[in-house]
Amino acid sequence: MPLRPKLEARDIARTLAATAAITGLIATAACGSRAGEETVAAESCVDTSGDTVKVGALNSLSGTMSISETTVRDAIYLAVAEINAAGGVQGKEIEIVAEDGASEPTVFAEKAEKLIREDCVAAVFGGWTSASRKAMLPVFEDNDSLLYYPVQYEGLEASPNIFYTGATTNQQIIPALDYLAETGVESLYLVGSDYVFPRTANAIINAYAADHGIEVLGEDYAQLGSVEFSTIVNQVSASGADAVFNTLNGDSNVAFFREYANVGLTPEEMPVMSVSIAEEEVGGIGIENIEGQLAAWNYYQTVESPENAAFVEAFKTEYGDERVTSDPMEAAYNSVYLWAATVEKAGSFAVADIQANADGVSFASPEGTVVINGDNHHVAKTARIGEIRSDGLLYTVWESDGPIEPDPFLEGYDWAAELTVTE
Amino acid sequence: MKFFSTRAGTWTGFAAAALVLFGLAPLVLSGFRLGLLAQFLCYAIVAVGIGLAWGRGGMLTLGQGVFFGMGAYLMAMHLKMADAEFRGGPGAVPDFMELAGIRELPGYWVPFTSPVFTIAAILLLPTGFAVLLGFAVFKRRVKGAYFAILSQALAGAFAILLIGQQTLGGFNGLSRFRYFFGFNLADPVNQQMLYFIAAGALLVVMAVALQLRRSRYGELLVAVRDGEERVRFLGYDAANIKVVAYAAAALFASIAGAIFVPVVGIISPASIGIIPSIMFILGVAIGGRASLAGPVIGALAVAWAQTALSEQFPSAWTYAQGLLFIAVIALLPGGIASVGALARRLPSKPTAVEAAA
Amino acid sequence: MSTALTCKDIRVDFDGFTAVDGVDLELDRGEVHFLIGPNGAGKTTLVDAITGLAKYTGSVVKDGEELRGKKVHHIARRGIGRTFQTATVFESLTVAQNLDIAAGAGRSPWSLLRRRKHLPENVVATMERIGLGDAAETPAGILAHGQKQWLEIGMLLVGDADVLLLDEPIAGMGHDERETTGRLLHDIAADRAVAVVEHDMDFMRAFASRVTVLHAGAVLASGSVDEVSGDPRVQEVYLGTAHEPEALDAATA
Amino acid sequence: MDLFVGQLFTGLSTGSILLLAALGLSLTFGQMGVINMAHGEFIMAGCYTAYVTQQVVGDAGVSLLIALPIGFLVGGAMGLVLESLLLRRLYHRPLDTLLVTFGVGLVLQQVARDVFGAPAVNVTVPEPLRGGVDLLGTTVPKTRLFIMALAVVAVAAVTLVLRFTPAGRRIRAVVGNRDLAETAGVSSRRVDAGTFFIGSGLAGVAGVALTLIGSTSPTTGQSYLVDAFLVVVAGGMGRIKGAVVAAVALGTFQAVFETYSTASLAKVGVFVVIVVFLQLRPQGLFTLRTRSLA
Repeated sequence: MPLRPKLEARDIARTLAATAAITGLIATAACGSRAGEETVAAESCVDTSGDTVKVGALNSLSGTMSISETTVRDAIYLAVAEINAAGGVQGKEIEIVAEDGASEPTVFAEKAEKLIREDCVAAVFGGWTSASRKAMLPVFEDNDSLLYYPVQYEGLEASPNIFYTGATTNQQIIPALDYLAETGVESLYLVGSDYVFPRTANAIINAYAADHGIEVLGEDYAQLGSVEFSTIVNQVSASGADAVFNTLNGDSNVAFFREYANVGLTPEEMPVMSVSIAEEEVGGIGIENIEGQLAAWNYYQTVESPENAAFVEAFKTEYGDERVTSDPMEAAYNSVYLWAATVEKAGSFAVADIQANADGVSFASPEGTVVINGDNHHVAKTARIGEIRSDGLLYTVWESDGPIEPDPFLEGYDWAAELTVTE
Repeated sequence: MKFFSTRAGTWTGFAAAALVLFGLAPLVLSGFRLGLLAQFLCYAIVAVGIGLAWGRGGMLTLGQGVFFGMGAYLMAMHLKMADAEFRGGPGAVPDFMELAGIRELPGYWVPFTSPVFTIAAILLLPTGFAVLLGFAVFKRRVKGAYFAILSQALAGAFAILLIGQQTLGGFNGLSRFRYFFGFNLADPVNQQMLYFIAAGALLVVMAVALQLRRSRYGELLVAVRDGEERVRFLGYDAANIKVVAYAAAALFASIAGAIFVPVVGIISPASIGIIPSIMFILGVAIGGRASLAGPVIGALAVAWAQTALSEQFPSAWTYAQGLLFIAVIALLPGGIASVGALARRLPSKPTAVEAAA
Repeated sequence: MSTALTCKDIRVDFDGFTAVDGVDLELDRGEVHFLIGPNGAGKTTLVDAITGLAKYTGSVVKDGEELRGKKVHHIARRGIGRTFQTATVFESLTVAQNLDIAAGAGRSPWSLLRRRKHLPENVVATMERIGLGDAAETPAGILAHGQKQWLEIGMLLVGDADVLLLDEPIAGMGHDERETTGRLLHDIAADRAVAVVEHDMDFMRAFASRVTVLHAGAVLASGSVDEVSGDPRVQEVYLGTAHEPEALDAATA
Repeated sequence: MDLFVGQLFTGLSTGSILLLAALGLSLTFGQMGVINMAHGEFIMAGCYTAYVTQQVVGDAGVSLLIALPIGFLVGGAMGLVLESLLLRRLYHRPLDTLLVTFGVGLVLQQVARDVFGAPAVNVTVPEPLRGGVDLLGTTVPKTRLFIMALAVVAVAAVTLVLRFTPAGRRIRAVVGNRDLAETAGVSSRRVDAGTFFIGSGLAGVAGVALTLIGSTSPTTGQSYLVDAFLVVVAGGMGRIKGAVVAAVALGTFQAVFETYSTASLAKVGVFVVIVVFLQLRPQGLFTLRTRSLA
């Protein structure tokens, strides 16, 4: 049936042209500020006139990271409930707006923006992977809001809009290396998942090793989520290193430690120092595969202090006796208290006031006293080396002399000069 | 339904879409919601391409994340270079490289200082890659399930490859973009401009897809879908026909990725691997793979439902996703677009009785 | 009449099983040439070989050009068209679209990317010729079985094929349809070579210009209908073997 | 040198794991054309079967032996349900089975998450399988020897069943020519169900065995799925022989490549090798030559 095809083709060409024209017109008419011009950050919509104040909890409740991040969510809720029970912040009750980061950086960015611009929260608590934090960082800077990030990470970052309440490298990696050096380790094998934290950590380890006369015999990366470790373990075993430094993440640890134990490697002849295995992960790996191995954190459930006893008891009462507490949970718990203490000190919920008053704010936390560093927004923390024992818990075998000042860019370490660049 | 396939109907459809996208949406949506819609529109652009390749051409491309990612990373590299140049002058290294201890700009980054080169790369590189891969695969008559699984493995391999590239931000990907071709991205006015670009791109891509569908080529593509060998026996090289649709889908995905980057502010391997690639398919399946508007509507609906539902019921959303896949594909293979048609010919008869040989 | 296609010593091997074992065949323009034989005789495989689907040794020459080793679509472009046992038309496209596609293998990319202006004349004419003149806008999927077979033949005609290899073109047709098809075959064979793979003996007797009988991959007999049906070896193959019920049924139908 | 022998062994061992995961797929995908993306979740179900059995029985060794047949039944039963409720109506739409079963996989993962919790659970390795054996100067974990042996047994069992049992003959008949088999009185519907039962049951067995070396969590199955599909694609439709060769070849390739490069690049390398390989043999290593149009 002959239609009018020539017209059809032209029609579509016309549609194209029209669309392009409309787009071009509107786009140019709507052009805002150009590079170099200052933009005014969107006006904050935080409303503190009522008797409640809203904060955001942004953790992955679905996807691969939900395993870890739901525990952080629990800790945030516990802290908020405790503070509310004690009268709130500035006399106002804290109200949580919860969001799911879905283990995807883009979702974190999207939800962060929603929390700030739609829900008008005073601060947001959450994030886990560095990718999620990097995705949220511009959102918090552009909208001039606050994020409290509770997980140890690879350092080399300091944003005025983020408070980092987990360890940076000089509060975890370097103490772990110091400990290994002290115990006479002269050669290391590095095993990690293939992403930013292990690569940065291993860069630091290599620099440290070069300076301290430790030989690095090998450096292997497994794809994230990989469960095939026979090659890597063969190479570790063949290297005859004094110790292994493990920056693997998630399920890979299970496969790695099973293989490690099965080829007959023991903590006595070749200990593994891990920086991503906490109380939560030990169960899945199987205690028989990991007993006697080492971990480096700032907090263990077994830390002996009245604050920790209270924290563990409150947590178990709330969430069940079989649950354990771990470092990131404790850091998240601390982050809520640190925010509340800063607000009290500043007498205001405004971002600028919190930034101005943050320096020196402290909290008697389960791990010991933590203090905010006003320059880099990190927190002074005590470093601890733990040994995994038969009950599945970690026990401190070494700890630093009091809290270590955070140094995210490792400016205080000469051997790290080649590594770091400050902005 | 019939109306929209007439000339007037096409005009009406496009005009209505333009009115909603350019008029209504900016009026009723807040800046944040508009940004979100811009992000969804990017998914819809990918969906148009999948509709063409899968719905019309029968090629189940489970690896569109690869082309989406290419476009996104190419754009992201330019934005990072522009930032670096603005802060540190020519030859400066992007901020994330400085932090990772990379002092020398890797050679392959240098050309991305040029906006013209970047745009050309976004349009040509993924398309060219799709053509090469398409020839390699289709000429050898790898098709159906084999093609689907290969394209899926490609998405997996691509994500793994990117995670290992420290000079592309590794697992964290690239983020913190300040300027978009000289415009400050923090400015709400410019964010709205990005939305208009996304909306315009969607309409253009749909118009191109419409022309492809209505042309003789479009009929030929359907013929290849329904009887690839038959088409060969009529004297056509079926591989060439498939490559065109595959390359067009790749191009659309690349454009979507390039717009996605300034809109969302981050691109990382997490957005382009196996799972995100399959999720692109979900919207297309729900909307109706073989229609033009179906994939767009489906992609928007799925993205919206994910955002809305996952807030309240994160685990319920996973169930809903799974059940949607099952229900739509098994019970309503034509998607939402087929509901009307289905109702009309409900008392359907078997077409022809197959006679015994 | 001129010879359109010459096959010499065609041999097809499937993993050690020889499906076609040294067949010689000539197809002449102006003839409706029937290929018959029991199941597994290698009829369809021979057609597969000629059209480039199955690998073979030997030679197939059309108008002086060797076709062995060429790709399927190149062979088709040289004027060799085929149909399949089960009619394969593009079910979701209309009759007109089916024919238009079949007519357009040589179209430039540019004309492919534009919309069809009007149906080419040969498409319209062919539609009439195969009795589907009223069905231009009907989706091919809802045609009756016989109509699909005609459409398939029509698709070869508009594609300017001058060697037509038809695999069981009357399967599933009623009596009247068979008659129509038979006349159509003779009509189109006027200036083309037509080869028909068929089981139906009545149909063969009524319309064959020449018959070649295949058995176990080799040519058993070749000639006119009378010559072939008088051949004792052919009778043995058809009557002396029990595993060929359809042929018997068909012969007595 | 030790490392080299170790890597050769690793190749075999990785290959046997791939094979265990892919064997069931080779049946369902290869022989029936169904692309079962939930196969990974069936493997996961096998893992949790091992876990639950161990919780109930206590003794790790006994529970492993019991869990293997139970895993087969659990996987098989899930496959049977999937086949009869959903796939039966989709056999002529292979690409749609892929998407439907992907949805099923999503649901099963979330069910596992809701029932067992998101963190990985521990399945204890039985005492006799702990540690390693010294073999040609390298230490070989006993768990891996066990898995290799199990892979051999599984392949042998499948081959024997297909070759010598009436049910197996029926399966091969339907695969060879569905219509002809039907006219010969074989109920292809029941054969399909049976094939799916066996294929999915093998996934369950694989899951039980894989708890010895890997983690048991809701996402466990996904880590094996794509590799398993590649094995089937490279091996050729419906060829057990092809799956065996492809699994060992891919395993060895990956292990060797990984020694001289990184694990991530090895994955990419595997993909490149398969695309190049399909250029040479588009239908995989071993093919059933047919003259059908498909």
